[in-house]
Amino acid sequence: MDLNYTAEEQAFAAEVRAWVRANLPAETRHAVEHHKRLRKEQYVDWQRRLADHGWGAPSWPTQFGGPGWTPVQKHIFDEVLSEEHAPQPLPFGLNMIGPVIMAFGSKAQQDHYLPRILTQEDWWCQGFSEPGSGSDLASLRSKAVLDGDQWVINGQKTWTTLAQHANIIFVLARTDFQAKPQKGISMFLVDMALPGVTVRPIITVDGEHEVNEVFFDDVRIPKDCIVGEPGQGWTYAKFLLSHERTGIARIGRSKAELRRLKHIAATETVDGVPLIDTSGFREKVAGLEIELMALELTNLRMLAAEKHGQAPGAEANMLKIKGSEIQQTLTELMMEAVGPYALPFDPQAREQGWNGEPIGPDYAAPLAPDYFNYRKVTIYGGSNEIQRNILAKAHLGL
Amino acid sequence: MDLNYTAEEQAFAAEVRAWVRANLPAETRHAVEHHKRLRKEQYVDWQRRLADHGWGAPSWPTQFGGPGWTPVQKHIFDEVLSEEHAPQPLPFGLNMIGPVIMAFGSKAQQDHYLPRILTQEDWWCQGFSEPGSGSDLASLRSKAVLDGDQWVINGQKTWTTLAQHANIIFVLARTDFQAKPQKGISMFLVDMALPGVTVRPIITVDGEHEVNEVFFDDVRIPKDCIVGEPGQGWTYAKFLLSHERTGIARIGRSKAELRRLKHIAATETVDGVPLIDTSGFREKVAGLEIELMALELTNLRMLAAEKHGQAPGAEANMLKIKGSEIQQTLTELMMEAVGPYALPFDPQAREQGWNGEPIGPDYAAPLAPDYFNYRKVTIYGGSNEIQRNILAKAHLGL
Amino acid sequence: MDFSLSDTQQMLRDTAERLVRERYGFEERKRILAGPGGFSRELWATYAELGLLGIEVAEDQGGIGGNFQDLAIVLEAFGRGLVVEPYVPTVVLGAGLVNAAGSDAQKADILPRVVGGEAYLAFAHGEPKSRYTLAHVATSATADGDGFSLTGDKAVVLGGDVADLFIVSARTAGKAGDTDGLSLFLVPKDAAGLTVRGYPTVDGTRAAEVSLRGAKVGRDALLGPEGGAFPLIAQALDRGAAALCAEAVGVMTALNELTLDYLKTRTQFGVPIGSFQVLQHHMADMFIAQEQARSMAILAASRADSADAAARSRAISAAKVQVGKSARFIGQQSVQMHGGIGITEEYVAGHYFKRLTTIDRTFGDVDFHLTRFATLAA
Amino acid sequence: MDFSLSDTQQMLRDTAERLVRERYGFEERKRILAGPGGFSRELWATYAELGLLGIEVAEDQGGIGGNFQDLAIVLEAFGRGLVVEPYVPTVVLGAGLVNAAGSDAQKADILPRVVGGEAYLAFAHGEPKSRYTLAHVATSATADGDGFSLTGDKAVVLGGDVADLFIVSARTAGKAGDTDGLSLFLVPKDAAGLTVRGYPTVDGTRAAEVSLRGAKVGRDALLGPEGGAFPLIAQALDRGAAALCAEAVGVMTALNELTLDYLKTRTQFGVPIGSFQVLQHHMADMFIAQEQARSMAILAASRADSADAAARSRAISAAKVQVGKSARFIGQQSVQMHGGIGITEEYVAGHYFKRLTTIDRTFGDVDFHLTRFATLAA
Repeated sequence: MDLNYTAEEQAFAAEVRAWVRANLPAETRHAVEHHKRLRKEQYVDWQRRLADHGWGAPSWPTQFGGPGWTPVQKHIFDEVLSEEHAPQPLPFGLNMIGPVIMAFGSKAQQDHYLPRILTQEDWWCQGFSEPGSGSDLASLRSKAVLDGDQWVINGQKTWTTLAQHANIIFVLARTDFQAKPQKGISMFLVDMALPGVTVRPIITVDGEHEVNEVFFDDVRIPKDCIVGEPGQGWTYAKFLLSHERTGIARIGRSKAELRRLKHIAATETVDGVPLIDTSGFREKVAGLEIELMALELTNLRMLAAEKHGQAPGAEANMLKIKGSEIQQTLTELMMEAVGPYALPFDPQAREQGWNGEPIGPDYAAPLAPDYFNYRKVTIYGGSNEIQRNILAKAHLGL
Repeated sequence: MDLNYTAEEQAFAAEVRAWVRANLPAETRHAVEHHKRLRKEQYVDWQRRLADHGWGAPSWPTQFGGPGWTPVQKHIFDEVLSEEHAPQPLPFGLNMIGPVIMAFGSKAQQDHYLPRILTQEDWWCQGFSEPGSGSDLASLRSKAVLDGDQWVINGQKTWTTLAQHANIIFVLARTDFQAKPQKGISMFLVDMALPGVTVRPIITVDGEHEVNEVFFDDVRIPKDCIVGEPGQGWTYAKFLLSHERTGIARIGRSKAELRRLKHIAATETVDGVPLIDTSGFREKVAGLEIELMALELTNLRMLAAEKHGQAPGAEANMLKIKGSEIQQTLTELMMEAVGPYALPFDPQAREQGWNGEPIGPDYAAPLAPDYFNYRKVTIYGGSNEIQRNILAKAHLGL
Repeated sequence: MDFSLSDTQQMLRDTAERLVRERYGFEERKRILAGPGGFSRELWATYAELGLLGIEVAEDQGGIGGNFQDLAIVLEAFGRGLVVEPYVPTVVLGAGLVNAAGSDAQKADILPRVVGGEAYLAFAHGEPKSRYTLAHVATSATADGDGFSLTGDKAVVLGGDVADLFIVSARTAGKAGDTDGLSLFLVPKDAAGLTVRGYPTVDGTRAAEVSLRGAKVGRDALLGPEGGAFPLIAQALDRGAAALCAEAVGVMTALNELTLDYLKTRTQFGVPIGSFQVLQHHMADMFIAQEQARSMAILAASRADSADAAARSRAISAAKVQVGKSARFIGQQSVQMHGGIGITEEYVAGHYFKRLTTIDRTFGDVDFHLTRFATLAA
Repeated sequence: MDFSLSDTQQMLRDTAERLVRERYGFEERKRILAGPGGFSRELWATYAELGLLGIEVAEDQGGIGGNFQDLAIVLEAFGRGLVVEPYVPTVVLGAGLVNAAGSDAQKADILPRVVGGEAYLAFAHGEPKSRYTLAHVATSATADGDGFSLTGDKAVVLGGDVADLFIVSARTAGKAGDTDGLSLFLVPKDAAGLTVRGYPTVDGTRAAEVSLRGAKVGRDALLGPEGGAFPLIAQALDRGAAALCAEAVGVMTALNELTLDYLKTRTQFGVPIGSFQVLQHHMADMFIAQEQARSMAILAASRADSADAAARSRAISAAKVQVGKSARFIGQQSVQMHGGIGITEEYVAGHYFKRLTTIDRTFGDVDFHLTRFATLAA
């Protein structure tokens, strides 16, 4: 047992860090570090640079363009990129539909889509949730009917993250209305430029446009835009969601945010004393740091087990639960740290290149909005209540 | 709206305080204050003094010997007695079987038993729980069969508090085996001196003998020792449990214990600084004090509503939940306050009159055992999970 | 001991609740927020007509001569409606300070205008480095001719963007942190050397950064004793905190009702989500949190004008702690139980949540009041 | 990065787990506790035979030359069995200190006796007023002829009632609180002026108050450098904390298994209580708490003998905080889910709960370690 990185692992970390420092555009780094809005082309540019270097898809098999890293290397890569304020990778192509296409897609789909995911030539979004079915996906009502050589899709999706940037969406729709709820669902790959696809923004309480509704009105797609077999969409969706959880703990990012929190709390003062040196706040930060240390080690233990061929089980639910709670506590403490200056609402200040006079400290503007926004992380990807249900039932046998 | 006591209420408090100071035996007061074991005769003696003064049953109607106080007076009485370290009233006669006998008992039962409750001539205990039925009382298996002029009782009860002191027990037993589980239950009043009644101590994790098992082997009681109608025991039990909740928040006692906690924390030191002046501990005590303030006011609001004829509803469940949590936190902080001296186990030190050399500070010995023992308060009288079920279902309509 | 409402209180409650019900629907509120200044001058006039702007003002100055508990009744109703008009800055803080410290002339000048809805006030006290500390005032007031010259920066002044008249705390002696040497000044918005930068806050209400650069005021601008304003400041902020406690109880009650309704009507897996035991228990705890906060808000209101300043501050700090904890718990749990819809701008739950969060950050957060409570002797 | 067990560790785990399974049933443990001294000298001899008393001791002194992680493996298994023998006082603290600071003669004298099961050690360090503070030592060691005379009181000395040899911390210079001026002394139990008052602790293990009144020892009793023992003391207590973290993980795992089994078999209202969603979620959180604690206990063990004292203390404080929180949560929830049976002496759940509570109170509680963690730079 040895909890230190090996010399090889340390060398790998150094290599990644050096490369990121040389290749991450300064403007993008600054925007991520200071919680500014990223522009679409900054996401795409960064993903292309990674892909060109062979690092576009850390968790993919080498045959599809993955780098063939060990789980610990993947962890180091995530950690270093977060430390260096690289944009968080978008999961929709890389970690969601990509693995599904690899496992269940046709050879033609694999050849066409996978390289375009690597280079972000396609921007994917996810068409699962519907207004009536959040945690209960099996109750979805969108439908697809085969009409000659085409599927005709009708329905409405919601909470579609960054659909405003996407050109393609993977959609669950019901194709068999007689079968049991889970059995009659299929998965489709839909070009969003097609007639009948409409995207409507949903503005969240932080004032941001991050999620959308997507409407399908008689959208006609070629017959071969179905994934795998008709009626197997539920199986593919479960496969996809189990992959989505990988990395959902966002440990690297939380470590970077913890450093930011400490920096803010060292700058803010109470009666002239740095906030971080006042015992109440100091101990709250310390408590959070310990939880994060524990979660990182738990994650490393899971990765080690994976290396020995053990599939992730309860650990994935656990990482989602604790990881999301830690992310929320971070946003809460950041907001607390700035005291009354959490209150001014200054959405302009989140634009890159904005050079107006900030209201209060220059780091204050995003903090309360982030706190509001981050309530989502215990809701999406299977709410934490669902995660606990699964943990209790599947792992503990209750 | 006026949150101060009226002049009359203040005068009443002064009267109660003066009387208690004059009449509570010093030895008893000392024992209660210092968490010593009370002897049976000390309980009885104190109850007789109260009864002789007309204060034996604060919540009883005047016709049965109650003092006719307002709800606020009852609160003040409880508060002052706790402040003055009087023994906590035993609920089994006064607040449990007493009200049931008043409401459902025969005239003969009322004439015989109620005066004997007032003076503690009878020491009652409760025969509800069974090894297989804790929260689920309807599943109880004790049975009573009518044999001529006598009921013959067989079965086993558990968690019977202070049964070692009791001479009489009220018992739920099944009398109809065809009826639905709740319908076939009856309530009996059983002389514990009868052949076939056996009491076996249960020692709890604090090393104390407080609860017991009670066995009934062909115990024969006169036919008229049933309460009310056969088959109505379930109704009477629910009535009884709703009365038990009154005062279960133990606010007066918790306020007295909070003072004790502050005293201990002012005596203990960390690097020479009183523990109560160290910020971590000080804020924990403050947080608890605020919760207790809030609960006291909530209780007073409930009492005021009662005075205006509104029956206690959700408030009773709420008082039980918060009141028990506060009691537990108090024991937890007391144990924390003494640091390593929480660990020595010195049961002798809890005996009155013991004058050995204490291990560590003289207040330390009961603290960890009390912490262990007080885990019971979120379990008994309907566990806090059951209380939340009731609150959600009965009050919130879920 | 009496928790019943007086006739006046019953009337105020009915009035304010009806107003909120009839004039403050979610869509109506959205229109108000989108309008000029982000609040409704028309509704403000209605408040004036209904007597809501002069509850504590003496009858001879046009008010109804009530007390803080009467005010708290209105604030709870306003909380239910997420009312955005600058009631706390103008009525609770501004008029409250004039009432407490003003000369007869000052009262006669200002209070009738507040009662009539013609003047908006704001208390410019907090500063960029003061956080929640009361005496951390660096703004200076130096003697200048027969008056004073004020220089300094005031941070997150609630209602500051619309205020006609500021009550500015400044130092006539001593240094930041001293309780002695503080004075209050009445400064009109058009005073030379005073600059106001208004902005919305995260909950949709408004505030401002106020900068004073040699702003000149006469000696008659002094509100209360020179150098002895600390007790007035402390009381004003205690009253502000007590007011927000009452408002927060209204918000929590409305949010709990909304959430309970959602649990009963939203179905997943073929059943109402309120049939899941975990959500039932959370809802039970939210109800408890609400009632504990209500108890403490009642205490805070009853102590807001207590003569014993230490007892007042201790009770109000206790209340602000309880309200802050309850607000956070209820806000977070409600959003969680609603799922995605809970954090969208188009649904009211998120707005309750934001208002509760704002209240928790205003006039001292939980940590500040917990420490203050602990250090004030019982 | 490697979490796999070495062959030695695998063997130690198998050995210790089998021992616990076969020799430490609940009834067997009860008999051991009721016996003389409250532990089993027979089992101690077995530990010696199995090599468990010499894990860290060099092979030429009869040990197996292992490391702290090997020790942690055994402690986790001992936690599962609620083993009551004085393993931590003798092996982790006592032998650990001799190993770290002893002269060749001291090692050769003491370690083989420990390895062979012939000597029990105890570390007499804490004092009535020291709480958890490491340097708060008032016991004095004054030069006396060619040796020292020790006077002072030592509090809650784990394993003190049975110890043959005490390692006593005392001050050769300075005053309580100074890190300089501390020395360690080997004092046999029959030294004149040394009095031992043994007693059981709340979890069934044993401790003692140790009083020194001019207890005389020779210069050769000095363990480590005169006046420079603070780093040794700090390391010993860190090792003690790390050992308890490993043990606690064993206790928590066993208690969670017991509770899970109870949820599956206990029926109420005609169904297993484990079908209630609230209990399912609590159990899920208990499992998470256990795994988070396990991760940190592994970290603590891997850092226990780190050369970087600050990094070691920081990691071990972090672990003790996490273990303390997890232990409290799991202990309290397990008892709650068991209901009344959970707090009876005749059922094992309450004994796990008491052991977890004891561990949380030993070598620094959550508050102590949280503050220490926060003040040690990363």
